[in-house]
Amino acid sequence: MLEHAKGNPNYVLMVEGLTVSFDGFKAVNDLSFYVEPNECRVIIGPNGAGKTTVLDLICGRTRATEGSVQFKGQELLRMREDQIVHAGVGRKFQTPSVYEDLSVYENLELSFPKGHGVFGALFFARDEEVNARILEIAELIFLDEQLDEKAAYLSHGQKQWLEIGMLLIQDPQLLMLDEPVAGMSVAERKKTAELLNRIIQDRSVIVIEHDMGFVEDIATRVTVLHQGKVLSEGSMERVQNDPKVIEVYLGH
Amino acid sequence: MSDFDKSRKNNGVSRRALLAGGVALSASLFAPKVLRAQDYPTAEVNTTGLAVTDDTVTIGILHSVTGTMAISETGSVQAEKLAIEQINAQGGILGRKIEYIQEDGASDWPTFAEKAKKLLVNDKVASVMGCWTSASRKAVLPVFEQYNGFLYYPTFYEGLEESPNVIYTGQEATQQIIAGLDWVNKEKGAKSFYLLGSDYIWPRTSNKIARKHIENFLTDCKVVGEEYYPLGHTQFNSVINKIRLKKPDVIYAIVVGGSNVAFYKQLKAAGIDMTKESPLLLTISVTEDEIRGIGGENIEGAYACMKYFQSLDNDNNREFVAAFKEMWGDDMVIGDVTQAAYLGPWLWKAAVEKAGSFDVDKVRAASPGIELTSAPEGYVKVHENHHLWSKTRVGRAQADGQYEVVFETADLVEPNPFPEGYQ
Amino acid sequence: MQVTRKNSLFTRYELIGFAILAAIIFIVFPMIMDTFRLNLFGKYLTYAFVAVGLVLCWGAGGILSLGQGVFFGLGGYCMAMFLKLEASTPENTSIQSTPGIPDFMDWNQLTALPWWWEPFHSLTLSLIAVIVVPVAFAFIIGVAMFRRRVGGVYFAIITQAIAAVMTILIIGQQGYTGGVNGITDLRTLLGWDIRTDEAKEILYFVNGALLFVCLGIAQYVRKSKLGRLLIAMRDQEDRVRFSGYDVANFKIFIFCLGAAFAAVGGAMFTLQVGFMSPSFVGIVPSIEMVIFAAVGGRLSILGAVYGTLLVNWAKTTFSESFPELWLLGLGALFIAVVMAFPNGLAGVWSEHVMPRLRKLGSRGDSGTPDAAPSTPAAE
Amino acid sequence: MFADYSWSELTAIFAMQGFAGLILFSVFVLMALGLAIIFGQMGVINMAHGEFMILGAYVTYLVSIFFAEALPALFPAYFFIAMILAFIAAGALGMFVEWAMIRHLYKRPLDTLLATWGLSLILQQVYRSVFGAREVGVTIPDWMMGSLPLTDMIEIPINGIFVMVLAIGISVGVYVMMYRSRWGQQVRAINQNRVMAGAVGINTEWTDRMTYGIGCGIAGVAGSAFTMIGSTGPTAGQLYIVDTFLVVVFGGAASLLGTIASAFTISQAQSIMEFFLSGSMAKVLTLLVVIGILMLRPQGLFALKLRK
Repeated sequence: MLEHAKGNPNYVLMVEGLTVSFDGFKAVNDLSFYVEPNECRVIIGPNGAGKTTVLDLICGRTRATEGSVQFKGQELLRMREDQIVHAGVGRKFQTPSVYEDLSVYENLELSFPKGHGVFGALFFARDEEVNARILEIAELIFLDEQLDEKAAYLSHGQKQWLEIGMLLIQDPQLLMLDEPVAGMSVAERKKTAELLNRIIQDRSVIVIEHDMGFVEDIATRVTVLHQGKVLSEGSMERVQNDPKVIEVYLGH
Repeated sequence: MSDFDKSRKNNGVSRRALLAGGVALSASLFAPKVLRAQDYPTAEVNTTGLAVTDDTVTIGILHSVTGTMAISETGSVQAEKLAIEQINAQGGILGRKIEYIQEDGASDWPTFAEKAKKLLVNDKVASVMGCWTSASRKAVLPVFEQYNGFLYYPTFYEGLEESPNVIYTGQEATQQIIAGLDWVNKEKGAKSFYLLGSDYIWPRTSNKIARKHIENFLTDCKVVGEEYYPLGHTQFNSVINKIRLKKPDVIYAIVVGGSNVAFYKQLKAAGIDMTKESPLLLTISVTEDEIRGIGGENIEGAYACMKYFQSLDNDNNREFVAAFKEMWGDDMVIGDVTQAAYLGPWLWKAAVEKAGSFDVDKVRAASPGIELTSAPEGYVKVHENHHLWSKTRVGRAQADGQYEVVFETADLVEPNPFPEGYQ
Repeated sequence: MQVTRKNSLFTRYELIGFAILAAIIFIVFPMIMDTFRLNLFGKYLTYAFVAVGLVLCWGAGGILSLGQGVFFGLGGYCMAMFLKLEASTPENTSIQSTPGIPDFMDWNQLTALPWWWEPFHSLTLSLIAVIVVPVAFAFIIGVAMFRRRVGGVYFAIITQAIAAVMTILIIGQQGYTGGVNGITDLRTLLGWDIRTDEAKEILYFVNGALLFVCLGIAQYVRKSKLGRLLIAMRDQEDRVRFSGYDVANFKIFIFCLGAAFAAVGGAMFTLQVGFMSPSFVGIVPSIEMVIFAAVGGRLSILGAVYGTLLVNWAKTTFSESFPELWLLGLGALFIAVVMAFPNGLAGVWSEHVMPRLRKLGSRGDSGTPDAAPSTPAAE
Repeated sequence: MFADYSWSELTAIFAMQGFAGLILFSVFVLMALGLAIIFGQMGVINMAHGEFMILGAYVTYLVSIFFAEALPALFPAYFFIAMILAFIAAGALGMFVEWAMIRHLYKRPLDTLLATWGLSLILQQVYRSVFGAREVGVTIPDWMMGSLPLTDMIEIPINGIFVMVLAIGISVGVYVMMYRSRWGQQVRAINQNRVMAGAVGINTEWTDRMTYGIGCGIAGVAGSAFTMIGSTGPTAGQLYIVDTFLVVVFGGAASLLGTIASAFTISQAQSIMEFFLSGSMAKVLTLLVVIGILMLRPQGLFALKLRK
């Protein structure tokens, strides 16, 4: 049913037979999908379809019951969260998770991929390289004017950007974003779409989103989840015209 | 310890001599000759800068008023204050009224050390009445030795100590233990013993002495079990089962504090009726004070072995009990330690007057041989090892919370803090 | 826009704060106090080590340990074992059945020194043990708990239970530990009599100096990236984890550091007070140490020192005159600090006193670059 | 280890030890139930739990004195009235404390720990000022202090049976309340989502106060029952606190069944070990095993696996 051959080494991410059950309830059930380099994959589906759980499984936040998640040939299911990050997978949460007591600059600094061990962190120095990279990212996420502000004082949309920036500074090969434009104004959404399109240039992205206009702006391919399973997959156009999808999701 | 005679030889006081002295002196109880301060100029009686003026002398009282030990130590504080008041009413010591500074050890050993140091260094007290637990005494001991203070310590304790700076007015372990074991063996025919205690040094050392005595000095007697529970333990059903299984003649119990209450209540509830004396319960840790928490009905029939019971029938004691109740209230009960604490100020007074000086070195030198005929427990005498010669008594607990004295040693028992053959 | 952001160890205000505290400890106290009081304050300052460690673990890292007394005690016991062996020469202990071993062992029928006491004949090994033993213990607890993501309330309760077990164990094994009495009657350190007044004064200054070393380390840690990570972890643990950090390692580290501070405090306690006993290991002292940190301000390392001094001074003073009021007062203090002043003295200072001082200051001298960063308390 | 005993003695040992374990189990259940409700359902750590128990004990003491003086004829039955009054007194104090203190701290569980510790110090001093530093002796009606001899080896203490029946009764009562009543539904709803619960019309404030009050009230009943087996003094409450917390945490905080299972496991382990080891070592080993298991399984014995 899937047009992709298994084991194709060109895939960045191969999810196969992924299953997780919570006390018997299978939130994700025998799920398989594949992500190509430089692809922006959008996952949509009604509430409770298991979208966020899929991301949790990939990044190690929830442990899978069965299945396999291969990222560039590495099996992620056997790795710790921080190892998965170091392998090149970044994850943004549904509600913006930034360190509110720290400044924007410090938020980005903590995400800089150096000094991640205890003693590395203890003797970490802010050198020119770090500084330059932070400024670069800050500009990318439209926050170069707010560097010294405490993250707590940012607007909701700005926090979302900041969190994306905190991922970008690590330069991940696979970026997973859970509802990146939730709570944003129209103008902010436009800017975010622009940002994402720029990001996709050199990496793959998985996005969970409800806003169809936004999905259309960014998606390379769309996967529709329903009750923990793939309902449909393909281009936006194809998915939109799939009667099954219309029935469970778009029709509502 | 160079200036301190460590010899512990029996100085052989015969019973008859003691009785004679006791009768003669008790007639003059509370009415000795009054000494006048001007006969003892301050410069002469106080050459080491103690808190002595022309008409006062200051001593320290150091007990726990707060914390877990406050329960036990309150009686000691009351007894010491009573003794001080009585001494002052008689004209004080060397014509000087006793004033006291009371400090709270707060049931915390370093606090005891801190306060002891304050009393000696800042307040320059001439002597200290204080401490209750061994741990607090061990904590203050180096302080007293370093600053040459003089402590009167009231509690029955494990022995293994004789400091030149302490007078131990309670019994050390052998005094308290051996007579009681001999008595149950001879009078009650007890052959097997189950030793039980709270888990710290006094019960462990006491049981060690008890075990040695049972195994080496009593014929055909044996220890069938020995067991310790953490301080504050409240569940004794397991050990009660073990006791039931081993069927000892005697349960030898040295449980302390809140555990006491739990132990006796559970013992009674488990159907071990102590009034039937099968097994018989012998304790060295339950005074009249403790019975108030346990409830007389729960411990009725148990035997306790110590040197003093409130019910002792003699003139000294009747006066003491009356005075204590007058000062602190009719509902007061007086236990062994309370009485021993009461002796402290009197022993010190006697030693100071014998020495004619408040200087600690002179008081120390004068202390051995000091006799007190006015003691509620009867005649006592200070041994060279700084402990007291005293009688040991066995009492049987009554439902009203008092002990009925059923036995007392014929002679004073010699204190022996380092008992050979028992270590 | 600033291009580089200096990450200096001290802001100007922090430097002034450190200087004031140093002046109080090294100049004011020795000037106004006699040896007895000074020794007493030296004892209080040993608790400040624990409080500073708690600020790092609890205030910065969100890890509330109710078992810091265990580490304080272990450090103290290691020191006490050395001193006790030194005091137990065959000559001093000739009265015992086995001369040359500590007195409490003799009372418990031990006839030879247990093998694990042997290293404590050496001062070097003992000093190493003072740090290593508690830290190793903290490490084991930390690995077991943080690797399994035990945190918050559960961690607090389990550490509390560990404190309880430790107390029962020390008291129960009295032949090896001195039991409830502890290890007492310590006299000399390499022949130097620690009971004399000069020795007490010297120890006070050594203690103060060590406290400042610990404060310095604490300040460095807080200002390092690790310090910011701790705050980040406290607020958004998942975000830190998914930024590629092994969160458990950082918690283990800070917990071990807190344990090391406590252990140094314990060792200095033994030296200054002259004995060590299980009454510092249990639950009650461990919780009291938390309140020292809370009163000072759980986020401020300097506040922790002031809090410790204040509470202990109050305890000594009030318990002398109003023993009954004292417990009520201490209880009320716990509640007040939690409900009304969650940031303690340091919070009161930075929220109420500092702004006013700044207002006064800014009339004359407006806009110094350092004025913007907050005091340590506010971070 | 078994060689010293005959077969019939061994049977008796296991019967008696099993029963001792059951008594200990009931004691643990009584101690822990109140805490399990407060901690498990509200996330509040009540360090003053022991002091609420002692309040119940003091109430029992006062009632016993009143009956002994005023109504000696009814003395054998006073205990039941004492338990009801203990529940009311501890419950009322609990509700007051919730109103004055706890409700401001729901978002800071660690702070409730410190604040309630402060409360426990205050209560201890109040007890000391009112009742004196010494333990008070609570006179228990004679019929409750006896025992029923089964065989010549085995005797069953009546107060043990009483504690057991009480533990079962209260457990059933709590179960019915939490899982079969509308009120229990509300409590659990609040536990899961406070804001939503408020939005659908549950009076969260009042429910919290009642929950806290009932938890404390059960502690009071436990304290009242413990006058039969333990001491009643200002600081006696602290003896229970570590055991109580461990039972609750070991069981898995949110689960009532877990609390009971954990009380059973810990009490049986301790009681068996006490028989073969010395009391102190048995205690240390029990605590260590519990801590060890908690390190391996921090969520406790019974915990729901939830989607985060």
